[in-house]
Amino acid sequence: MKEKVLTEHFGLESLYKIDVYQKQGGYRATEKALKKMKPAEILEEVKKANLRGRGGAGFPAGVKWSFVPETDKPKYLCVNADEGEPGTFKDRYIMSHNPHMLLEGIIITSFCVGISAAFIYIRGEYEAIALRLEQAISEAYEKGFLGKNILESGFDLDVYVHRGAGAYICGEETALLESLEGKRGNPRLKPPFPASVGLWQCPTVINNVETISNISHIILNGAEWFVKQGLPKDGGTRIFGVSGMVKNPGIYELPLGTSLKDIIFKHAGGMKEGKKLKAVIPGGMSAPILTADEVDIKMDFDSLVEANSMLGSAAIIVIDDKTSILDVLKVVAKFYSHESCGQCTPCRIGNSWINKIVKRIAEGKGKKEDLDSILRLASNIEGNTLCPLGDAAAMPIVSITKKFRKELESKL
Amino acid sequence: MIKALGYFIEIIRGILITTRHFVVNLFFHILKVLGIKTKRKGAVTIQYPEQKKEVASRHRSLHRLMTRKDGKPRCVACMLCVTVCPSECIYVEAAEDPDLEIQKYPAKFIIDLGRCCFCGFCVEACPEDAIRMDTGNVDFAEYSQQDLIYDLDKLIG
Amino acid sequence: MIKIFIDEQQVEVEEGMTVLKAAERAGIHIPHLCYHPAFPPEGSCRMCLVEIEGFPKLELACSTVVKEDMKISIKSARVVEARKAVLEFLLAEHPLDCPICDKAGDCKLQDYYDEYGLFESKFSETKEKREKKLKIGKTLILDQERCILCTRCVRFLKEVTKTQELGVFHRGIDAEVNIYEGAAVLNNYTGNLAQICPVGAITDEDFRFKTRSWFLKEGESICPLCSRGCNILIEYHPGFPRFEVPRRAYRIKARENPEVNGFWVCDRGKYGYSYLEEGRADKIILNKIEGKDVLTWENISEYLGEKIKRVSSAKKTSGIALVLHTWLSNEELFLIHKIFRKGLKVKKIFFADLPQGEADEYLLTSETSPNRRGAQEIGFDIKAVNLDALAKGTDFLLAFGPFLSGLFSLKALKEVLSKVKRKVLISSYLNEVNSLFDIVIPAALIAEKEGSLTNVDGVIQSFKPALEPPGESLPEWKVLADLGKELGTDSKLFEDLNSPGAILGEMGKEIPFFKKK
Amino acid sequence: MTETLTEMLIIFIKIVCALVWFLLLTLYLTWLERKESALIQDRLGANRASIFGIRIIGLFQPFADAIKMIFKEDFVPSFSRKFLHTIAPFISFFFVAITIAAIPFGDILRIGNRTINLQILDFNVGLLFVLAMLSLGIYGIILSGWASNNRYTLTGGLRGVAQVISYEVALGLSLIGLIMVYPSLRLSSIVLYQGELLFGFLPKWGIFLQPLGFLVFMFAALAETKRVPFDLPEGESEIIGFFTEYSGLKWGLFMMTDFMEIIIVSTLLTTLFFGGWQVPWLASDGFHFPWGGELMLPHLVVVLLQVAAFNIKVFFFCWLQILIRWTYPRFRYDQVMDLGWKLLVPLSLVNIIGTGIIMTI
Repeated sequence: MKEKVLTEHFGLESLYKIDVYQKQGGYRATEKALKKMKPAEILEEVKKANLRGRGGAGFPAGVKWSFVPETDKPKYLCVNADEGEPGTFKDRYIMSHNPHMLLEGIIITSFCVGISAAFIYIRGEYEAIALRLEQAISEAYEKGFLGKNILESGFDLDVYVHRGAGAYICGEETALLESLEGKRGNPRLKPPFPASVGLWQCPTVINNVETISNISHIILNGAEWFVKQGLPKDGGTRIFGVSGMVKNPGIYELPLGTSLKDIIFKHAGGMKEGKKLKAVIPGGMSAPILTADEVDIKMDFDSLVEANSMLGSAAIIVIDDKTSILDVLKVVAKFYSHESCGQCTPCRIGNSWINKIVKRIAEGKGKKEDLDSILRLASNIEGNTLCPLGDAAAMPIVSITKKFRKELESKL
Repeated sequence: MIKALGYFIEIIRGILITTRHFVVNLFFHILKVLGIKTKRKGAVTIQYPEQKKEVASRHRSLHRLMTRKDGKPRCVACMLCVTVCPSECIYVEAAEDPDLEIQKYPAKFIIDLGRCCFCGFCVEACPEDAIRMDTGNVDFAEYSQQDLIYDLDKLIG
Repeated sequence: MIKIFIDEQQVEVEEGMTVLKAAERAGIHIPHLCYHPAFPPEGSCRMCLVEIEGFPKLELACSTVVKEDMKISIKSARVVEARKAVLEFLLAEHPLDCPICDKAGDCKLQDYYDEYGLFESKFSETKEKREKKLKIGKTLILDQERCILCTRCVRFLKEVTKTQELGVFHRGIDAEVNIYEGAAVLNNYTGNLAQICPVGAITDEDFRFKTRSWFLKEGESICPLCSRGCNILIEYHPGFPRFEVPRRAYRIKARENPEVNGFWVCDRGKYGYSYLEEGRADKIILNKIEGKDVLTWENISEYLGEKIKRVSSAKKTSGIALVLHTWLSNEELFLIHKIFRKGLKVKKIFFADLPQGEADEYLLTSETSPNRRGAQEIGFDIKAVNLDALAKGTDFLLAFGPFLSGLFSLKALKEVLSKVKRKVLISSYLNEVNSLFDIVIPAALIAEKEGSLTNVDGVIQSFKPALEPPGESLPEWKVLADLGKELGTDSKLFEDLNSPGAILGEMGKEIPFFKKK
Repeated sequence: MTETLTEMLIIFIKIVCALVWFLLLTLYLTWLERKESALIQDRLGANRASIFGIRIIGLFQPFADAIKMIFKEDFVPSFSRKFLHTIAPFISFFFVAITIAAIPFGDILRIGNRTINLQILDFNVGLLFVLAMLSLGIYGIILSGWASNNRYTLTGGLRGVAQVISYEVALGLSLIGLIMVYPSLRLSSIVLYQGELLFGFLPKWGIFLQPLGFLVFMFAALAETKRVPFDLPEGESEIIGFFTEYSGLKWGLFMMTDFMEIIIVSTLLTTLFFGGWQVPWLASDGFHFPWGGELMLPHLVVVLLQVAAFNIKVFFFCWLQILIRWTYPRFRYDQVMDLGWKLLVPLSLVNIIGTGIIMTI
């Protein structure tokens, strides 16, 4: 029986208060982990659970943790709550409804990897949520789940909330670290990966809010249960954020592998009155677009990759037939041009160039060769940039241009 | 022997050709002296200073420096002409222009026409189309070498 | 040592090297703009992308570390395509300023376009407008339009001078290098910024619009303006013979030497090159001379030898006095020591140098002459000039250098020197003291001669002439070597001392400090 | 006494007249050369020299040239033999100029009872004298080439001497036949012989009696003048010649010598092969046409006609030589030598033998 894992108690009032949370069985996982398990066992459990990163890249969390080397240096955990991807709003739900679930995950992760300080890098716009998190943290300190010698286990942990300043690029893990260090949020060169050289040159684990939030459930219910909730290779459920021209936009926690068609038409109540489905962006704005014919697809990492798209942050953006695809392209191009950090050449100039072309087309001054130039430029950006932002920008632009070429050509 | 005879015939033919030219031209010259106008002219010579031939549009004549709309030289003193000049006859000294769009202008631009071989490389090399050799002016002989050294004023004027 | 393959060519390199360095070691240039050997890789320009077998994406040559049997291709179609793409991006927003850009000629962007680009611009949008002429320091001018954001300058100021006057502002296409509000790039190493900028974004007012870089010839030399002995390149114009424009040094560049100055040179060395041309003496000046009418470099040693012999035989060596300076090379000081100190036992040897200057914590030292350490190691007792002691009982004075005039007033010098019978000056400059001497012999500067210098840390650095000495000037060691032969102090030894290299070899035999390591 | 004085005066006047004629003709040959070449090449030729703005088809050009030449720097190369260098053009000039003395301009002018020979010096070895003087001109070439202290001028001079000496042989031999026909070396006699008629109507001119001799003589004489196509000694445009190191007036003398040689050759051709001053069928009292009929003329008219005939013939040959010069390209050196030794000398020998045979018959 598949059920809701993360959003199970979201309906409860004041879930964000530690008392309410504890009444629902909160912090039992922490106790179990800290008292009964060794860090190696936790790692083993997480690995077995096949928990893949929920931020977009889908890298297995357990494997990531195991990369952290044994050193004398302090280790850090950064929770990536810089939810900048357009269309994505799942993390804010988790953090605002159930911050303690996240904290529990942080505690267990830190215990597992041997971390003494954790940072929640939250995007600047989430001011209220940041306050709520801070409140939750202080509650946890009061209850002894944070601070020195947690639950008599001799394990110390401090958690800090760090608010970003509104740059999309700071959602990229190394740029997030730079930002956290107080520098300009430019991505770093990889390798070395943050797991070995991260925050202040120390080993650092960086995970998405949703990923970390899953940890307590894995510990509590075991890896096998967790795997059952999803697919064998890809454990657990996913929170799909549906937005756009559907009747009921919102978040839907569903098992991986649910059909996109079902999500839109069953769970989200179908299209709004008088609108027809035209296209779907299945995983946040950086995911390549799917046309209406392609929506009959399973929403998991591999199926979407097969369809030349990606699951990303599982944010589904539904576009109706009244929306001009040029507007979509305009928004996408403008967004990435605006959010490029400006560090590496292809992304900085390529995105701005594409944006300039798209803007020109929107102004009605398009030229015959413009679409080809867009494709050429995007393919020159893709794979040649320092961080994934370049790819993230190129992929949707290429897919939109290719799949809706006829419509775009009519605007030239 | 036959070969030698052939030569001999050719020798005679040669002298007949020159004689024909001589006689025919003399005839037309005499007609002209007598004031009789004929279609045919006795000579192809152009009486230069009085009678000038139009130079071809591609002809490389005296240099000139082009100007912008406001009269400033178009030249930005990039010195490519200095670099390319095979006879080393151009000298340019740059200076700072207060206009940020221009920035650099030639404080000195000297062409030593006494050395110039009129190859036109400077025109080819110029990225700003600032120097041209299309004035059509070909008679700028001077009595002293010094007068053949043209400076900015002379080249613009 | 491990072996890697670069374009199927097998190369042996050290472990831990980056692909770019390994290729450079093998003589293969991988284009790069933001990478500079002095800094850790930045990876932002994306020019150095190479294809490595087993990697799905193109990898950065500047940061990827070589592994055993790595197969790298630098010229594959994919790599060239990526390089072209990057160039196209860079040039799309780069102004077509080359005709007025001082960097033209040694601009990397130009070079790479020439090598990989040569495409027609497909950029039909409007370029970004930015600050074209922003004065950011004493002599530095920033052109933001030309900037390709390699951030070498920012990193230089962060990592070398640690002053951090420049930063990157804004993001995306609006990103630009700029100074912080109200600040300016003011430190002692600003001159390096213009040199490390791979394009013409940072230019130097000192060089701005003076000439074009391709006219310049460069010569390797050592900076003599302090005792650090920074390795430099002197870039000079040989002159336009048709227009009576003489030779002129236009700029100094730092030359890499990890032992001494790394990649850098201080502003004093960078901008203080006027000593190469200003007020140079280029003819032998004869103010008072008996007997011979013509004195040339050929017979100068003969003349000096004759005078010295006469004095030393009549009055012993107390009649001879020397004034030296520490712009002389090791070899010259050694020859002087050998001839006068050891051979003739001259005791009146003084040193006239410029007073000490300001030092900083990095390269610049307080000594204003390059070879004080060398003089010490050779065995000179470095005494400042004492005019009374200098003149007392002196019949023959041999002085080197122009620095006497800076130390004493002309009046005092005239008074004292009038007591000395014969005075000879070997100096590179036209100077007011020249009139006080019987003969003034023009000498070559360090940039114009061969020899070696010992820097403040005891590093012995040899140098070769970078420029032609002006007029009749010649290096001092020639005269001294001839003089040694003339005087016959140690004639056997002096027979073979016909080059600075030979002299240095002899020094190594006599003084352990100068032994080749 | 007065008789001798008058004789001397007459000779003096003759010398002056001959020289003036000679020099003027030389001057205007330069003009003719330029104009004729211009006409051949469809050009106009020199037409700029003017006096007070009047320029009669460039007739003042020779004077302009002369003035220019006089005022040009007289350059003597250092290390050259200055004396020989200076004297060389004068030698050349002198030996050519002196030949005019032997040329008969006309028959006899009778004024009152005094008869004046229209010839400066009528001596019995006139032909030999002319040949001798022309041969001596070689010294000018070799001296100038050698005295210039320049290896190119020296080789030029040597080429010149070799060429002139080679053709001297053919020149001399070609005239043997003529001397056999007109048994005299006195030029005036030769001309007088040519006044006779052959077969009753054809003037007994050398060209008719000695056609082969004429051809050989003409080619040899052309070679003697050292002009194109035989201009190897000098070769203005390509090879450097013997008077390269000369300038100004001295160079001018060489130039004049050149033109004077043309005239001398023309006068010789006229005198030896074209009847000299003879006008066909004109005797001293008037025309006696072979078909019967006579035209009596006064003495003065006859003399004028004769002098005019001589001049016309000379002009024609001058014109012809210039025409040849502007028609043919230069020979190669070996071709020059081949032509001289292998063609002209044998031909002249053949001519002598042939003449001998015919005469014996």
